[in-house]
Formats: sequence, C-alpha cells, structure tokens
Amino acid sequence: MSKFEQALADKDFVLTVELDPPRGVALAPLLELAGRLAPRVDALVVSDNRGAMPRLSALAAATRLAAQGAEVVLTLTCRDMNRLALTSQMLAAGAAGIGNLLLVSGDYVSLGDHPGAKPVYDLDSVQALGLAVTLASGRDLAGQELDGAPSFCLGAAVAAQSDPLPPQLIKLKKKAQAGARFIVTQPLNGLEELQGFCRQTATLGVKVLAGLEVADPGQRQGVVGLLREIRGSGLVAGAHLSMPAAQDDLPALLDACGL
Amino acid sequence: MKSPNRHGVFLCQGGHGGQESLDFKRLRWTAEAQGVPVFEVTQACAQEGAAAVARLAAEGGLDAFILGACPLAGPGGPLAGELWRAGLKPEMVQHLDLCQKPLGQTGQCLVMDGGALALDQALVVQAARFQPESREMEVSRRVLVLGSGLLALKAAQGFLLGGYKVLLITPGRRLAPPEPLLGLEAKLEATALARELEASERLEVVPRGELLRLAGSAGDFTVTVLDRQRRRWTRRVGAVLVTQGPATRLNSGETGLEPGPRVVSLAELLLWLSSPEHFRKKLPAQGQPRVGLAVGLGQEASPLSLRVACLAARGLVGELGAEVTLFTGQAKMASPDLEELTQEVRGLGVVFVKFDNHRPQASPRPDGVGLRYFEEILGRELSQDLDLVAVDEVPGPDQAWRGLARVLGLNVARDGSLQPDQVNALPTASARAGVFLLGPASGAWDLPAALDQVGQALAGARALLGQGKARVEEGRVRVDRRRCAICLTCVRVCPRQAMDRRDRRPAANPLACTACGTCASECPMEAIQIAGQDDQRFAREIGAAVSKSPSGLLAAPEREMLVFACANSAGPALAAARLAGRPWPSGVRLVRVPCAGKVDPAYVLWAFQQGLDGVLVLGCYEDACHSLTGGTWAAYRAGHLSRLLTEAGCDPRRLISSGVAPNMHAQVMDMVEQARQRVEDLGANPLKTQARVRDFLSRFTVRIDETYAIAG
Amino acid sequence: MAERYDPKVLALICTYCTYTAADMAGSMRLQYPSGVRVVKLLCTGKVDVLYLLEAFRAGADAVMVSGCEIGDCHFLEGNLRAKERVAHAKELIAEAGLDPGRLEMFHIGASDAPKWAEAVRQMTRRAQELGPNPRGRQKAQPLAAEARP
Amino acid sequence: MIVAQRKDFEQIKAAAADFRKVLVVGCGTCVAVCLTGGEKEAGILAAQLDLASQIKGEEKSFAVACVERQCDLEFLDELAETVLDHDALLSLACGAGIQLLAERYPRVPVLAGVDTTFIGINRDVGLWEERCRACRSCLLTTTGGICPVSLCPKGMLNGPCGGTRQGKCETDPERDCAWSLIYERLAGLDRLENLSAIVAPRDHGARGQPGRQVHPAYLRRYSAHE
Repeated sequence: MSKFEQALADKDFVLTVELDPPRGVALAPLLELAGRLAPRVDALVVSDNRGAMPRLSALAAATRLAAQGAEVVLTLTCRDMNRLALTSQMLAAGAAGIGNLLLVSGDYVSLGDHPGAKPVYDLDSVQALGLAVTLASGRDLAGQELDGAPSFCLGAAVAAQSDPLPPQLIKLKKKAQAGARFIVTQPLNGLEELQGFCRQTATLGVKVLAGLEVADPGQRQGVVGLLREIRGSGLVAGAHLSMPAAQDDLPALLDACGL
Repeated sequence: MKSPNRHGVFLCQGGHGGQESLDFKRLRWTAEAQGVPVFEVTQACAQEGAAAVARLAAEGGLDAFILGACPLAGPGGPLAGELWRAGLKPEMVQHLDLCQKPLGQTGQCLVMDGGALALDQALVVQAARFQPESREMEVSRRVLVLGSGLLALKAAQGFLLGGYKVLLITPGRRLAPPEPLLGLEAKLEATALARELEASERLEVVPRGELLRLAGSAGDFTVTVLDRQRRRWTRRVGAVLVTQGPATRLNSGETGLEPGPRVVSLAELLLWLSSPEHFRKKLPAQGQPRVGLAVGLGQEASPLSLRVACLAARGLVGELGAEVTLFTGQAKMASPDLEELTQEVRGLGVVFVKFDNHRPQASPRPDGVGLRYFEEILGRELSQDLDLVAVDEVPGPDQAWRGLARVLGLNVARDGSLQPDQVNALPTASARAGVFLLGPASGAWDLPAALDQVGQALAGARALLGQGKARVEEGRVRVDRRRCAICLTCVRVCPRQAMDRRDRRPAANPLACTACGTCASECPMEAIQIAGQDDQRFAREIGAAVSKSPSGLLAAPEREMLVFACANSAGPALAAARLAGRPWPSGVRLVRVPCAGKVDPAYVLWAFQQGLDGVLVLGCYEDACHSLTGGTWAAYRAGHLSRLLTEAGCDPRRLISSGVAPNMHAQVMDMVEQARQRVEDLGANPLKTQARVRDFLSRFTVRIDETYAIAG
Repeated sequence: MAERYDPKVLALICTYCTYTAADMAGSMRLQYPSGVRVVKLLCTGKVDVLYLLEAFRAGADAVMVSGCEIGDCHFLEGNLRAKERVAHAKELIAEAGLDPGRLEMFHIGASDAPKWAEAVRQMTRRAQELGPNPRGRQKAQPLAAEARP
Repeated sequence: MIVAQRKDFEQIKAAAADFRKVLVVGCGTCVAVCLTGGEKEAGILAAQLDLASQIKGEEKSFAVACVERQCDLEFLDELAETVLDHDALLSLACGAGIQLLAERYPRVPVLAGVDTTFIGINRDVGLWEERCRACRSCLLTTTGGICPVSLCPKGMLNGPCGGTRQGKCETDPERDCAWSLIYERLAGLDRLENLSAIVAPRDHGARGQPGRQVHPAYLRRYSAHE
C-alpha cells in the first residue's frame, strides 16, 4: 500500500498539489520546488501534457521526484498513448516505485497548442483503469504473465459540476468498479457544486478530492476561502490544489491556507 | 412487351346457385387472391351451363382456364363440344373436380374438403404456363475473327460463304503465317486461301490490330479497334471468333534448356523439317546429326506434344538419318494412334529416355548442347552431346493474352485457354454468349482437331445470328427499373454474360439469355423476375406443398418434403423414373426450376417457415451444369443456407443438395427416397403444427366482402 | 489602361422583373452602355454555376445576374438560389484567377428601369477598370454568340 | 453514404500542371449525392480549370466524363477509349474510386480532386453530417442509436469525458456531447441500464488492415484454401 493510499485511509483530509513538468529539459527548479512541497502535502500529482500541450515526460519527472523520496501520483492520459504505451509506462512507474496513478482521458488535442496532432484514445479512462488492475494482477492485456507485477493506488478524474451530471455519474460508477480508489474533481467554483455531487457519490466507495485551481493571482483569496469551506463541510476526503500559471507560488498558497 | 397470357377460373355453383357455402367462398377467394378473373356459372354439367362457359371464355379473351366443377362437367361432359362451337380449343380447359356429391343425389353440390388447396395447386400450374411471344431481333451480320493462319482463314471463309461480313484482326502482318504443325501443304493452302479471301469485299482485314473493347452482347456487340496507324474506330458485330492462342514458352522446367540457336521448340523444328536442305545448313556439316527431343520436362505435356515429337523423330531419322533421343517427363498418352506411333519410331531406332523422378541438366554451347542425366532404368549417370534439342511448348505467362481475355470478358484457365472447365461449353462456347473459341483459345492445341472446330463455331454463330434477324422470346426476364440499384450482381453472375446495360440499367439480351434464373436468385433488390418462374409462383408452390387438411391437425403429421428439380438434369431423370414405374413417395412435392441457380435462398427458408420437414435440391453436377455456373452459385448458397439454418436453430441436415445427371433415372428416385428417409429420421419440423393451426384458423377468419355486407 | 475597349457584359435576367425593367428602360430612352448582351431566363433560379463559368470561358468581360427584388420572386425563392450560386461562382472564378468583381448579382424590380440602366453602367465601368477578360476574346465560343435574346 | 469535399483549387491546379490533356472523371454515386463529384461538379471543375489555364495562356484542354460508380470495374471499362486521349485523369470519386481508376488505367497518372471526409447522412441540401467510422464493432444497440465512436471526438466507449459543458463538447461549444445525447435518448427509452456494463477496449486489429470482406455465401468461392 502506498503512503498516499495509507493517508487516504487514515487522514480526515488529504492534500495533493499538481505539478507540471518543465517545457524543456531544466528539471532542477521542479525538483527544488517539489522538495519544498513534499513535506507539506500527502502527494505530488505530476501532470501529463496538461491541456494537450507537450512537456517533459510525466513519467520521467515523476521518476526523479520519487527518487528523491517524494510521494508521487503519476498522471497518464489516454490521449497520447495506446494500450501498449500505457502498459509500458505503467510498468516503468511500478519499477520506479511510483505507487499511485491518476488515469484520465485527457483534454482533446484541439484545445492545446498542437491541434493537428493525432489523438489516440485507444482506451478510455475506464479501460485504462482496467489495464492498471490487470497489470497489478500480474498479467498484461494479452494475458501474458508479467515478470514482476506493479501495485497501484488508482485514481480517476470527474467533472463534478458537469451538466448533465447523470452521465458523469454512470461513468464514475464504472470507474469505481474498474478499480479507482480516489477521484479528483475538476476545479470547482463553489461548495454547492460539491454538495450535489457528493450526495450522489456517497455510496460508490471512492475518496473524493476536491479540485481547486488558482488560474490567476486574483483568484487566490477565493480559493483559500473555498478550501476552508470544503474542509469544514466534511463532504470530501481531501483537496487537490493547482496553480498552472504560477506553480512556484504553491508554497505561498499553502501558507495562505495555513497548511 | 407482350401482356402475359390471360387465365381465368370458372366455378360451378351447382344446380340452384342459392346460398353460397363458406367452402365455396374459399374457392373464390383463393382464385381472387392470385389476381385471376373468376366466373361463376351454374350447371356446367348441362348443355346450357357449358355453353355459358364457352361464351364467357371467348368474350374474356382467355387463353386458358380452370373449370372447377363436379366430375359430370369433366372431360366427358358437354363442354368440349361447346368450346368447339365457340371457336375455342378444348385443350384450353383444365378440369378440376371440386364437388363431392354431384347434383341429383342431394339436390345440392358440396365443395370437397381441401378444394381450395387443389384449386391453389391448379392455379400455380396454370400461371407457370407462360408462353413467351417471339419477335424478330435485328442482329449484326458482321463477325469479328481474331487471329491469322489456316484456322482464322477457314473460319472467315465459312462466314463469307454464308453471306456474312468479316472483320479480321491479325496479331502479325501476315494473313497466312507458316503452319509448322501442319507442314508445307497447310502453308500452301493457307496462302491460297488468303489470296482468295483478300479479294472479297466483305472481308476487312486489320493487320497488327488491337481489340480495345468489346461492348454489348451477343448479336449486337460493338468492337473498338486500334489499327496499326494508332487510329481508333468501332464496328458493330454479331459474334466473335477467337482463333489465336496465348504466347508459348518452352516446357523446359528446371533443366536449363533455354531457347537459343541450339535449343528450339518442336513446332519450329517441324517448320525447319519442311525444308530438309535448309535444315541441314543449321547443323554441323560433318557426321550424323544428333538431335534430342524433350517432352513434358516441366509441366505435364499434352498428347499432341508427344505426337509432334514422334512425327519430328520420324522425319529426322527418315529424311536426315539423324540419331534421335526422345526425353519424356510427364506426358499424356490418351490419344488414338499415339501408342502405334511411338512403337513405330522406336522401331526406327529412336531412343526413349523416360524420367519419373529426375530431370536432365543441360549446358548449352554455341555448337550444341551437353545433357547430363540419371538414367532411372539403368540406375546410373549418363551424358550426351547433342547438336540440337527441340522442346515442347506450354502457354506462357502472357500479359497480352490476359489483356485480350479481359477485353473479351473471359477468364484465362490454367491451360491457357479461355474456355470454362465445363462439358457444356465444349467444343467452342465461351462464358460470353456470342464469343466462340477455337484452337488454343479453347484448349485444343492440336491444329487438325482445331480445324474440326471451325464447323462447330460457324454453326453456333449462324444459329445465333440467323440471316440478320433472329427469333427471340420476349419478356422472359424482367428487370424492374424502380427496384434495380445498378449493383451489377446480375451482370456478374450471368453464366452467359447476357445482361447488357442499356439506359443505365441491366436488361437481359434474349439472344444470349437461357432464363436459368441465376440472376433472379442473386439480385439483392428482388428486381429480376423470370416469367412463369417468379417468386410469387414459388411462394405459392411452397404453400401448396404443405398439407392443410384439418384432419392433419389431429393425426400424427406425415413428413412433408419439397424437391427442387433442375429441368436440365433432375427433371428428365425423374420423368424417366416415373415412366419406368417407380412410385412417387407420398408427402414429397416436386417443384421444377430451370436451373439449380434459380433456387433462391429465400425459397428454402420459406419452406421451413411453412412447416415443411425437408428440402432437397437436385441440380446438375457442378462441371456439367447446363447454365455453366448456375450450379456453382447454387452450391455457394447451399453452404450459406446451412449456416443460416443453424443460426436459426433449424437442423441444417433438413436441407439436402445433390448432383444428378439426366440419365440417372435408376438412381434419382433412390436419392429422393434417401432424402425422405433422412427427413423421416430427423422428425417433424417444430414449426409444422404452428403453421397448420395458423392455416386452419384462417378458415374461420371472417372476411368482409359484399356477401357479408350489412344490409342497409 | 492604354487602349479603350468596349466591354462585353453578359446579363442573365429574369422575365418577370428585370426584363420588364430593361424593356421599360428602352421605351424611356434611358442611356446605358451598348456592350450588354441580355439572356432572358424565366427565372434567375435557372442560373447554373456552369453558365457563369462558361460565359467567362467564352470571353465575357463581366457577367451580371439580375432577378426580382428579394421577396418578390414569382417563383418564391429562385432569386435567392441565384444569389447563392453567384456568390459560389465568384469564389470559383477568383480561384481561377479572375477578379470576382466581374460577376455580380442584382435585384431589380419590374418598374425600376433607372436601376437597370445604372446596374449596366456599373458593370461596364467595372469591366473598364478591370480591363478585358484576360482569357481573350479571340476564341469566342458558341455560348456567347448564342447568348443574345 | 460516403461524403467528400473538393480539394483546394490551387492544389488541383498544381497537380494538373504537368499535363496537357486532362480528363475530369466524375462519379455518379455517393460523391454526386454530396454535390462534390457528380457530372455537374466535374463540369464546373473542368470549366474552372480551363478558364484558369486560358487566363495564363496555357495550351491545355479539359474534358469531362462521369461514370455510374468508380468503385466498379465494369463502369470504369466505359472509359477505355476516352482515357487514351488524355495525359491524366482527375478523379472526383472517393478514395476507393480513385484507387480503382488508377488500377484500371495504370499507364495514365490519376490525380485526386476531392478529399474523402466521412460516412454520413444527408441533413439538407448542401449539409452532411458524419455518422459512422466503419469501426467494425458497432455499439449502436446499446447506445440508443447514437454513435460515440464517430460523434465523440475522443471515441469514448464508457461514458462522457470530463469536458462536457452544458451538454456540449469541450472541442466545440456548438457541438453536442455525444454521451449527453446518448444519456437523454436512453433515459427517454427507459433503457439506461444499457450503460451499466463496462465496455471492453475496442478490437482495432481483429481482421487486420486493409479490410477485406467476404459475404458468407461466397466464402467457398474466395477462401484461400481452394
């Protein structure tokens, strides 16, 4: 059981932050930032070409972070990899001691900066979870026995504020069935979104992490307040913070939240 | 297009005409349901009633009718005389006994139980009696002959004598090239013939021409020709004769005998032999010439090759005193006089070396050929130095020939010929009606034999074209333009390529069409119907094959089976068997089809839906189908049907297909009996009872018609 | 433009509105350029993109299509269809290298003779400015020759 | 039916630049229905190309032919003579038709005049919508007759991605989210239970590429074993 999974089980409120690998080879600043964040959160979530914009490989970054002792959640998207590539990435993650995966479909390529790229989507996120579970059972999708099986705490994403919500819930149920232990919501705007959502997901047996994003500095205070509200509401198992435009300020955000 | 024959039904109401019974109504509905006019008469057994029938038949312009009445109105009754009097032929009436108790005994006529079923069957038979109207069709009296040499010239001569025009496209420049296999005399004959024909105004020769396209169908082809000046033009022709064959290569196999100054073909050798002095100059001057002849060292050789080799050997020994060795691999001996011929040349001192497992190895040199080989009888290696080796020929992989085949719409068979592997295509028919094959094009590499084909092909083409007008039967195959999706399936499956495309949609050329019905069965839109053989008819025949008697509901049902019999093979065989007194098994109903290719998969499925216990399809053997490929298509469908039946949960063994030949009257009834036995063992079709109950209940379904109209 | 030339303008017009206007322009003695050649169609809905291309192929310097005022078409929406086709043909001739200004759609009511005269003047002026059809007129094809009403 | 759209004119012109006599070959089936490659469009394209080449003063000629279907050899045979008079064939058929045309006349260069876009439906004159990806594993039975493979950009098989916004797709606010439509349709049919089972990953390669399909009735005819 990974440290993060342990935390999900034990703690009332877990905290994760999202880190983007660099757009280039300069990994040192990320390692330094991670070194400062790691002691203050339960896991660092390494994003995978977030927003359909290519960056240094999430696996490579996560491997380095794990090597320096951080608890890492590796994000893998179905957009960029077929089942072969996903398999090898998951095995590599397992070998690197990364015990947590966040498996997502991924934003469509046309939303990123390479709109002409060929989207893969060989598997969808439910099927990707199935793949990870299969690997953990010691076999690949072809049924071949693995030389050493990885072990993962699996997570998936959900749009809690989606409209209509029921189709999301149907899929969320499948994700839970397929092996997801925790769910990260897309960035929330207010507590109400979460209340409606949580009423309907209480029986699924997955831990929900509320996604909170500071898209620009002006939103910072609002996010701080929302986090406090969410934490106080007891609705969810934790929160997932991201500052895509300025992740170097994440320590300061944690300061502001008093975490 | 002619309107179909007019039929009618007369129903006799008996003496009083009073109240219609339900059974009588059922008779009327049965006839009406098939769109046949119904006339009701009284006392057809009496003079007055019979006269009324005759008068109505004449007024209605009927070609045939059914009289449903009691036996008193039957053939012995007064109707025949009345018909004569009305100027009609008594054969036009089909009597049907429908009355259980003739008038007089009870004062009322009672319709027989099951009368409607009997009428239904009679109507099916009547509707199938389609007599197509014949008409004259304009056909072209020009014939295209492809090829040169004696074969082409003889064919052209035949047509010119018959008053036809001939378009002759020759592959080379000369009209009469050398005829090596037939020797000098044939060459002289061909030259003379060429000179004679060239004078004819009705012959148009295109030397080194190329056939670009053959559009249209029998009697009315349009050919596009590319001439030597690269000009393109078209002609209308009625028929095409192909007298040329594919290019050949030496049948050397892996021996290393490549064509060269010292390695030639047997045909070339014969050509040289026609002038021995000339031949001598090709060989070393001194000593006895040593010649090797090789047959069948690559693929199996035809009897012709061995014969040519023997003839060459005889000439070589006789005329030149040569020392001859004849090497043979696999060669066919199946030809009259070949055995004698080989004995004769053995007697002349020709050495035969036969290879079963080994092959010689050649090392050609400028002055001759060295041959090393393992003598299988002696069991040791031998080698021989030869001045010349002649090898038999086989068709080569000729792209030009394949191109011509494509233009003609034919396939190249393994032997290089264009003829389908089908006894019914022999000797000169091709898979495209109006295209005739002679010589190598038909697989006959033996030129003397090919010359015999000329007469056959001439007869075939003349039968097709007549004297510029051909009698054709109109309206046998109808393509419904509204349904047709122009998918070309009919064009592709037609065994004789009779489907022409005019006004965009396919239409059967009556000159080429044999109405085998393969197209109708394959048409994915049900757009094609064969007159007298349409889907409705078969639906009714299948319906009529199921016993509908109410008593059958109570008794243990008898096994019922349908036999589809091809009119070309099973039809005559069954007829002969019946004549020979073989009894017809009960519960088996015969449905004739023009060809097994007409059996639509839907018919078989309908039969099982209707509750029949088994279906037997009796067609020709696959390589003896009279419509060339109709049986082949039927066989594809049989396999498909087995799968469909299995998928539907119906035992596929209930469907039985067998090949039968027309002369198999002794066996055909056994086939039917075996099939019936198999069906017996398989038990009743689970749908049988349901189908019967449904039908039985339909008797009591009230139909609203004027008789039942509520007064007021 | 070094040399003056008389542009050939082909006008495809409808019977009900524009033709009446053109007719009236004649009886009103309105002055307009003589280089216009009129093809009368029952409705401009009959205008085919191919006609327009053929007109330029045949050497027309400008082509105008003129139908009824919008909403007044005798065939309800023939003029609207024509308008769309003219717009499409403009793109096609532009791709082929002709100035799309050589082709225009007009809507001229039956009583609007001055508007007709002005439209012809406008197209002629445009053709003057754009110069002769670069395709040249030397190989004029039958379509243009037969195009006079 | 198959939908195609005409290539950019510059592209076509450039492709035809090396040839003096070009035959524009239309196809009378799908591409005619989608107003892209039928006889009329072939005529328009030929006229346009002719106009463009004459404006540039080039000695070129363009002719038009249209066959019923370019994906059937029988119809292509009709061009046998015409083709001889031309240096290049500019086909307005879908990719399948263009390939068969090239196969039938291997000695004449064949140029593509259209881009084949999708398998779709005729919504109105001049409006077509994609409805099928020919994915060989149809899910429409369970998805209420709405295809997630062709209508969802990501081809999600188990439900919507997180990008749905008010029932619209993350890639385009005008585009309906396929999974929202599927949900509504199934809810209306009271068949939402169709969605409960996890759909396994699609088999992309069961029969290999390129596709070859034999009607079961003719397996014997085309099986490799005979």
